[in-house]
Amino acid sequence: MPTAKKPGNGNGKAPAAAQAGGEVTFLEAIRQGLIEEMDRDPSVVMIGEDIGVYGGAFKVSAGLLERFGWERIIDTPISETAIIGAAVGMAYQGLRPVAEMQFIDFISCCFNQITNFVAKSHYRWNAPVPMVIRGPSGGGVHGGPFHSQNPEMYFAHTPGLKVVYPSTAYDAKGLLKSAIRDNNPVLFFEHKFLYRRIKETLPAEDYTVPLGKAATRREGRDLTIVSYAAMAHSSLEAAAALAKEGIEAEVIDLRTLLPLDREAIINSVKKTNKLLVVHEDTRTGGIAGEIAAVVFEEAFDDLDAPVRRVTSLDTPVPYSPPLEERFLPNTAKIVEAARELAKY
Amino acid sequence: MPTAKKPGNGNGKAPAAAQAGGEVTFLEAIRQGLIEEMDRDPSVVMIGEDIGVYGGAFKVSAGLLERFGWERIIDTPISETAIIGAAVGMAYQGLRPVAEMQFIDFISCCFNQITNFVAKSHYRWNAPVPMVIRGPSGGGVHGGPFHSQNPEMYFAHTPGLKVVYPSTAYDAKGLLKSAIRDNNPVLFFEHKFLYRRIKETLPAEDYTVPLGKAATRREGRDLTIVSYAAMAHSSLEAAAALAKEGIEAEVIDLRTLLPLDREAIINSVKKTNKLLVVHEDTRTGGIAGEIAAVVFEEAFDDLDAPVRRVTSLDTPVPYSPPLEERFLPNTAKIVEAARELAKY
Amino acid sequence: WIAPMIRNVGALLVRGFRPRDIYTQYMARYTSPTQGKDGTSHFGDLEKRHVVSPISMLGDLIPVMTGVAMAGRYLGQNIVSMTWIGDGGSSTGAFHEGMNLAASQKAPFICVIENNQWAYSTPVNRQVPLRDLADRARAYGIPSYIVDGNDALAVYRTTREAVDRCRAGEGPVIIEAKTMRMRGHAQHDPAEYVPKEMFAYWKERDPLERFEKHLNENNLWDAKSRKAIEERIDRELVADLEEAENAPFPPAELAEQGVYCEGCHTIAPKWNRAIEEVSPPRSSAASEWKVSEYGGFEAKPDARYEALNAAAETIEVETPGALDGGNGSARARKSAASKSGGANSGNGKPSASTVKKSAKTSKVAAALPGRKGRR
Amino acid sequence: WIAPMIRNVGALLVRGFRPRDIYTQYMARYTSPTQGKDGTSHFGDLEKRHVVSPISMLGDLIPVMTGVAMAGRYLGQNIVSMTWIGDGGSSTGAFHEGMNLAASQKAPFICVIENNQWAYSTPVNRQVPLRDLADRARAYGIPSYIVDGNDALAVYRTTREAVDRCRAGEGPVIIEAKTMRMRGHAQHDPAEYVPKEMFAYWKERDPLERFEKHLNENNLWDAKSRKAIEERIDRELVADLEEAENAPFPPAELAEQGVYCEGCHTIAPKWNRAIEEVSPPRSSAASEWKVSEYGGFEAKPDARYEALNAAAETIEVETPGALDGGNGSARARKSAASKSGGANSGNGKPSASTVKKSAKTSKVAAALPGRKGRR
Ligand SMILES: Cc1ncc(C[n+]2csc(CCOP(=O)(O)OP(=O)(O)O)c2C)c(N)n1
Ligand SMILES: Cc1ncc(C[n+]2csc(CCOP(=O)(O)OP(=O)(O)O)c2C)c(N)n1
Ligand SMILES: [Mg+2]
Ligand SMILES: [Mg+2]
Repeated sequence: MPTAKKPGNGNGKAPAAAQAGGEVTFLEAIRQGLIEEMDRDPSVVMIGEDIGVYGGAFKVSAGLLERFGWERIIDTPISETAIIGAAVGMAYQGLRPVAEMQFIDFISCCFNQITNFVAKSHYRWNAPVPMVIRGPSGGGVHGGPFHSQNPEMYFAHTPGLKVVYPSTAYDAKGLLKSAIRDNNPVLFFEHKFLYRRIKETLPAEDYTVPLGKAATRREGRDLTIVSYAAMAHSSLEAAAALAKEGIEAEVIDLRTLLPLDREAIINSVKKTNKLLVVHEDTRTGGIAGEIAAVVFEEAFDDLDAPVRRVTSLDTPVPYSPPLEERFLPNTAKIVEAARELAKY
Repeated sequence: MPTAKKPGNGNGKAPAAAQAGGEVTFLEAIRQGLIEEMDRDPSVVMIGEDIGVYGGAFKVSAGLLERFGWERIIDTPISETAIIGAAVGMAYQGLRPVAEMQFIDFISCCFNQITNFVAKSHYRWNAPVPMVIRGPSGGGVHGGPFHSQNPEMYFAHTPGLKVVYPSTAYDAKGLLKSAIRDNNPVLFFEHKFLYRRIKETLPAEDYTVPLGKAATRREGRDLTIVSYAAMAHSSLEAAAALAKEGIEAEVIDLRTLLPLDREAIINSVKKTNKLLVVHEDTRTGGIAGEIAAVVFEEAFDDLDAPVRRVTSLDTPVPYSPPLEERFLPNTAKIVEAARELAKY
Repeated sequence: WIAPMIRNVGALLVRGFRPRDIYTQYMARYTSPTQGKDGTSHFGDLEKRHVVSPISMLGDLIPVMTGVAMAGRYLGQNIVSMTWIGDGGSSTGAFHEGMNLAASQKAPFICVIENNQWAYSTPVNRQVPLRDLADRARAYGIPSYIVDGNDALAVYRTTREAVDRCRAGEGPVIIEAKTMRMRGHAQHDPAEYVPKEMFAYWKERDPLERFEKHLNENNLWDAKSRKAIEERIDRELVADLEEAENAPFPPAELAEQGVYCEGCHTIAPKWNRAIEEVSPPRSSAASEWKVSEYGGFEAKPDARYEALNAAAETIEVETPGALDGGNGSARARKSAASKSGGANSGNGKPSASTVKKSAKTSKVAAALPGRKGRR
Repeated sequence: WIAPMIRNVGALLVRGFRPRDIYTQYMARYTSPTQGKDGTSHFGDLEKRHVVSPISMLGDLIPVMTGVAMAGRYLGQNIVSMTWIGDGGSSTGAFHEGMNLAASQKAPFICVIENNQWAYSTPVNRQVPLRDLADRARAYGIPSYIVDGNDALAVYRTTREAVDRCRAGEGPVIIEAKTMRMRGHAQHDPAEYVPKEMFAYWKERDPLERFEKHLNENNLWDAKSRKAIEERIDRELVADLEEAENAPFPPAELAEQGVYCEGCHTIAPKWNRAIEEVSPPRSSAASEWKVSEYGGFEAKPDARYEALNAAAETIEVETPGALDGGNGSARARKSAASKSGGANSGNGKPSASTVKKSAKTSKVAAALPGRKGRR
């Protein structure tokens, strides 16, 4: 019975075992997080398509099969509903499954399991579902309408879930660990534009980043820019450009969308009195609206200007580069909106 | 081969053929709309579970099988994804299918087909999808977590769809006709609490109500209450109560959530300078947020008070009456919020 | 581990829930298993009774119980998981994905298709052009049984056999139990769409009457013990109903609680296996595919597969305890030489049972098992 | 009507799309069929070519093309619809729901399972324990074919036969075409997970070489005409590629346009049937169920069903034009007495084809058709 050697590291890039810490990409930080949690806790298992021998479409789980074996790295048929369903069953048994969507766009295929079975389980009948659903999200890589989506609001609008969307390698690893250790179902979105584009030096020791807490990435007094994921980077770039014009923007990275860190937003708005929300998700029904409502509720009297938003267009994600560029927010669009807001 | 007589009108309530107009319930108005459109246009067909011989779980299609035959009233297996998929195929053939979800909660099972296949079709490759997806929605009838949902925001956040949620029998019929005649996919939510609880006298002649236009249900100068579906009724009740206290609330019924009638909202806010949004959908990520963002964008300077919202709790819909009552907005909660807002 | 659907309230009682649990659930009381948060049979007990709550969306439990089974194997528990689905529910995508995953995982999982001829108002022949819904199993290369769902003992034995197969590591099984929904879909539904003759046909096959007949004929009870049982049940029902009716509704504030688990649960899997075994070096980690044949068109089917496919013959086997004798308490589907299927049923060893006196012949056989699994 | 998936670019060419359409799509140009809004093979043409665009989510086209077929029947068009799915894609819920609906509707719909042994990095034997994915059909009571997917003529004939069945109103058909994905999942994938021997095995069965051999041996072309064809193709490819490379990208504003159809389309079905026929009194409206049997456990299978289930025997039939002769261009699955399946293939009438000279024996048969549909 002939067999084919496993490439393990497919394209020859990912090592078979993780080195904790060190200078790593966003992707490698996630991989480290998975390895460390699986090392720490045998109740952590992974389930998804092509995650074992192949190491995942983006090689996030490269080398994990060698390290953790068939029983813990579970390759499935192309069945997102079954992936989530089986993960629920494993979670009911006390395991902590991490389910991968090959691209987050396919999460639509298990929307029912997630929003009805998973999200409502604890509330309805007191059965916790400790699981993580993760996958590559977001645009900017010319992936077209079905490989670029940002489905976070579908889940941020679903009580019972937690929704995480990190922007740094440090956070990605620390939040993933918190997500795995959390007793609730956590959706963990990984912006694929960041996978190999950013690098950071991580601590060698175990650390976590708490769910539900935003991070202030830059202090400022003139206005607040709230963002997350890839747009946190564009917002920081915009803030740097604005600083040259004498506008000091405070940049807040939400990191977790549900539960939302209202306090961080409100505190900053109380300081700067102006708020710009930036998200890559489409405009209507995006998180900027929710934040606008929260600001009305808690900081209306502190506002010197209306809350503004820079978002993607209300369309599917177009494929062709000039179209996708028009579709997505970017640094220039943020600068322009912030400039106007500062002037208001 | 023995056969069973079709009850036709199941519980003996629905007549086999429609009388246009007359005094009818909300449910009967929808049924009339279906019959009239199917009479008018042979490209209109219905597809769903138990809609033929049984006439639908709520008897919305009672008698339609007798009138339109097997080929136009298509009973399917329990397969929501197949229902929507087949409807897309029929729409590609130039038909105008009306797909029924037995309860709207099951729309989660075809979320992928709707948000990815249906919604993006025209934008992606210029292929229109003239279809209607309709079903009984909403709570207040002690249906529990899976027979009470309001999933409208999942779809109002999906570019390419239209989302309609009527509150009167007149609108239900007129909007349904517009939806069927529209060249785009329309989600048509029918609040089941209203099905048999409200009655109106409808015109005998053919009429439509345009998509995308809100209705001012009551004029007022002190504040605006924006709502839709069952909550439009609670809002009107609240306005009547408030009037007794000398507070004149203007009540706007959105009718269509996507595209949103920004103009109607903004014009009213410019007049009353205060806005309360009421929805039965859960709070975080509900349409109140979107409206808050719109008001920031277009009427910030007109506001004398923060935009407020009265919504359901951020939980699944609980089953037990006292829990559901706490969960849902109601007239008293609206009155209280409006009173505070008026004082602001 | 079981996950009863709404029609399988009996299974809840077997697992130790009391009538009061069912009453209070339906009546939305604070003392119900879900404290009024959910209704109907939507409750369970992960800790002790190993009962998973269903949700309304049909089919969803199938991948979930597959996951329970996979985790059980992983934890070394040697459990079998089981759920039910209606004839109508077998058309859902979740059914397909769940069964397919179970098959590819060889999970110790049993899916009972309760074919009661109707899905709400839709007869089986309008749902799919199959006579036997057990044929759904053929899409997954797994064995299936067809059993007379109105023959309590046959159902028991068939299920017992399926459980044994699962425990032996042979992978998932579908059991089609043929029965009839004798009333409407629910209370509101007079079921006028069902031909009267069909009710009459099935009335003659009333499972209660048949089981009573069996008990009578085999002197397993007498008028006195019967009366004692019925009285005990009546007493319990009356008492529990009264208790439920007097039970309080939940306080409104409860609506706001419990969306998240915030430290209210300590989550710990029940290991029945050395933890070191689950990862390499003690667990297999050969990170390569075994591809034993290349899927070629003209490739010779291996002998085993040939044998299994050869012919759809029926063999008669001794299964003690079936109700109606040779008239067919469990119709054979396919039996050729399945190591455990045909053979096991063929050896006629009576499995442990409280009903020992009848030893009649019935047709019981397992269908076409899948090819050797990957493990 | 067809809906090619990403591997079926050839079908686009057959339907009249040009290489330039494919190039410009991949290169995201304004002149592409979707003006750069979508990429890859995600395009189509409802009006003239009757090609439906796929989306990335596997399986979704199956219910969609079922709907196309149902509408075609309703409109009196006498069309057949067809789409493809991979071995991996047959595990999706959408596949199941779509096939099941097609079966229950007896829709004139063909689903080709292109079994290329791999779904990305996952071999078939890890997706489902089936040797033949055609067995998926058994869950729906519909016929299936297995065909050597590397034998162009066999594929043609089998599909032709399936189309004829559909046209004759016999309901949907699954065709499993066995083949091999000879490279990685896409350009980025070196496919190191595929055993080398497996590539070698399939290299020997190269469909192009086999078809060329056939053309050579039957003198259907010669060196000169071959060269002419190849040169014409090369010229077209070069010209189209150049055209595509020089084509402009779309203007940015286009991104904002086209979410809704706002009067840009006039929607009118193509009726090929009197409109009065579709509603009563001229169409059937018997609002009652026909329940011909009651689903009882011991009910006698009807004769037709018996015959169909009887035995899985293989019959040899004359099918002109198959490539490899008796070595098996289409392996029989099940052939007993299907009115149109076995019989049709059995009558050996060569169907219209440009390849007339070879008349070899191959095994072609249709599998177990479903029971009589409801119409
Ligand atoms: C996904 C989904 N779609 C629709 C329904 C609505 N529904 C509830 S029960 C039912 C019929 C179920 O029939 P079957 O599966 O045969 O079970 P039975 O009621 O006969 O036991 C339907 C359509 C549902 N619960 N879930
Ligand atoms: C619903 C869904 N899940 C996951 C994917 C990601 N994906 C794209 S192609 C592919 C493998 C497909 O295998 P198969 O169906 O056998 O087709 P092949 O590529 O072999 O032609 C996967 C998993 C997808 N496109 N759709
Ligand atoms: Mg049933
Ligand atoms: Mg494949």
